[in-house]
Amino acid sequence: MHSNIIIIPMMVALLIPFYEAYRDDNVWQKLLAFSSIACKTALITLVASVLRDDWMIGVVGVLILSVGNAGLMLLAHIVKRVNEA
Amino acid sequence: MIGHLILRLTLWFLLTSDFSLANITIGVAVALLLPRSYTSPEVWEDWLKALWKVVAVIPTAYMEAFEMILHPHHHEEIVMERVHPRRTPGLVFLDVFLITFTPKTIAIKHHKYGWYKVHRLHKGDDSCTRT
Amino acid sequence: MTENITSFVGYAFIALGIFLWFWGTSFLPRKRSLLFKLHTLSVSDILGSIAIIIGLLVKLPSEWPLLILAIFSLAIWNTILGYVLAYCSSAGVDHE
Amino acid sequence: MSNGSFYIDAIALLLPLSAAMVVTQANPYYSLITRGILGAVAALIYTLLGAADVALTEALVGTLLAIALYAVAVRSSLVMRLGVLQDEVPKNAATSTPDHAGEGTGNRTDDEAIAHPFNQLLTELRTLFNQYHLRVELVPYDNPQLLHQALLQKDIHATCVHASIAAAPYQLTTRVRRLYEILQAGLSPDLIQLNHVTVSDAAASHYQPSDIGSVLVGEEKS
Repeated sequence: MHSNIIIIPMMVALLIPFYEAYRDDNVWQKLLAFSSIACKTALITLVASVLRDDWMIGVVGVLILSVGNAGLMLLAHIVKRVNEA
Repeated sequence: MIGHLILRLTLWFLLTSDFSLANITIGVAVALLLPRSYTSPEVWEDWLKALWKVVAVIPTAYMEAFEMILHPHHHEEIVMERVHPRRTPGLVFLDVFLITFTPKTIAIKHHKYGWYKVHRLHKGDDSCTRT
Repeated sequence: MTENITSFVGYAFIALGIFLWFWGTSFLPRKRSLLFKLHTLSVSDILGSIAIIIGLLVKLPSEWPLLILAIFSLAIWNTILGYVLAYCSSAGVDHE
Repeated sequence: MSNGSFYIDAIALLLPLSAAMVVTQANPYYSLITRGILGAVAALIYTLLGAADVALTEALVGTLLAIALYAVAVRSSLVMRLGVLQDEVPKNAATSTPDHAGEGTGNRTDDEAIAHPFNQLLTELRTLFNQYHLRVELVPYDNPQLLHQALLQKDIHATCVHASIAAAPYQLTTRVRRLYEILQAGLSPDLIQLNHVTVSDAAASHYQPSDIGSVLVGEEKS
């Protein structure tokens, strides 16, 4: 299994939105970086589960994928309401 | 009604991938017990057409992605796009999905009677000089 | 022989997906409008991720139910998230 | 995990990094978003280390629930409730209270509405409190008695009424010392006249309309 060959580039790609979340001072840009990080971490989880042949981790990865997005939508709506008021 | 049941059971079996009697019982029970909202009966033809569109949009999305990679798209514009006016929320959802799934267009707002506010990228003039 | 070919195809899909990840995410730290970044992020986070999952599916078909479910939830949730972010961020800008 | 796990060590470094980002953010909303990032990274590390149950708990409770609860808490606590009299407020200023938010915002571009002194004051207040991440929320009352009672019962943080004798057009009374200091530093005295009243806890809980005089322990004029 050459799992490192796949996972290490994915982790390097994960660093880009991390830098953006640290640097940018706009709420929406930060939220965008967060959405990118949420998607990428869930995908790394999924890849790791498949490479290790571990079903339970895979289920957790899929759940994190959907839960993270649901939380993001909630947050986006709250930020929108705050900006309006 | 039956569509809801099929969708929930599909999700359940994909998640567990276990066809023992106990698991099937649990899945059917949960699918029946979860609350559902009443929706007006949708036209099957529309649904089939929409499903076909979902399948057809995947290659289009990849094509657009490669166009964006090969020729930089610098110009952004907001256009109003008219989609076939259908009222059911499920089909509105599908329209929004189809517009947003392709990387060059993002639906921003849905107005009544099938109008969508769409943000679109297109090739800039300066990209011609670069290639 | 066929094992080699499927393995290669799987790696090719994964490499394509990772390339799309890097390409789409590389626009994130630049000074562009939010909607432009949403376009490029939809390339990386939806299409790139789907390509990676398809690559895994080709390489290791034993976990197909989970991966199919992952593709569904990825496509639907991320697309709708893009719409919600675009809608919410533009609602504060213009009131019309 | 057969072929080494050094990449897990590398990714584990992101955890203290994002945690440091959470605590160093001044803006509460930025810190909420960063909390989400921390949750995502934590869930990733837990799964890579093999703890699927912990990761699921982190994602569901630590990220989703915590963000939802904190967002509601931040939104409802970082607010200055400003009590005003119903008939002193121009109509279109009242539309920006939260009950009517989302509708009628187009009225604000009206020139006449902007020129109204109360709206000018409100804009000044909003820009001042934005630096402290506070929202200003208008709470209209029918008559001065109700307004005063609300201040004493700690329903609102400050009242704003027309000044009868002073040089400034409006008189703002607050019961919070910190708000008084911020307002004194940030607003010019010819725009508004500031008062500070001390409301004791006992008085707020056992308030009787007859003993207003005993409740006002100390009143200062600026």
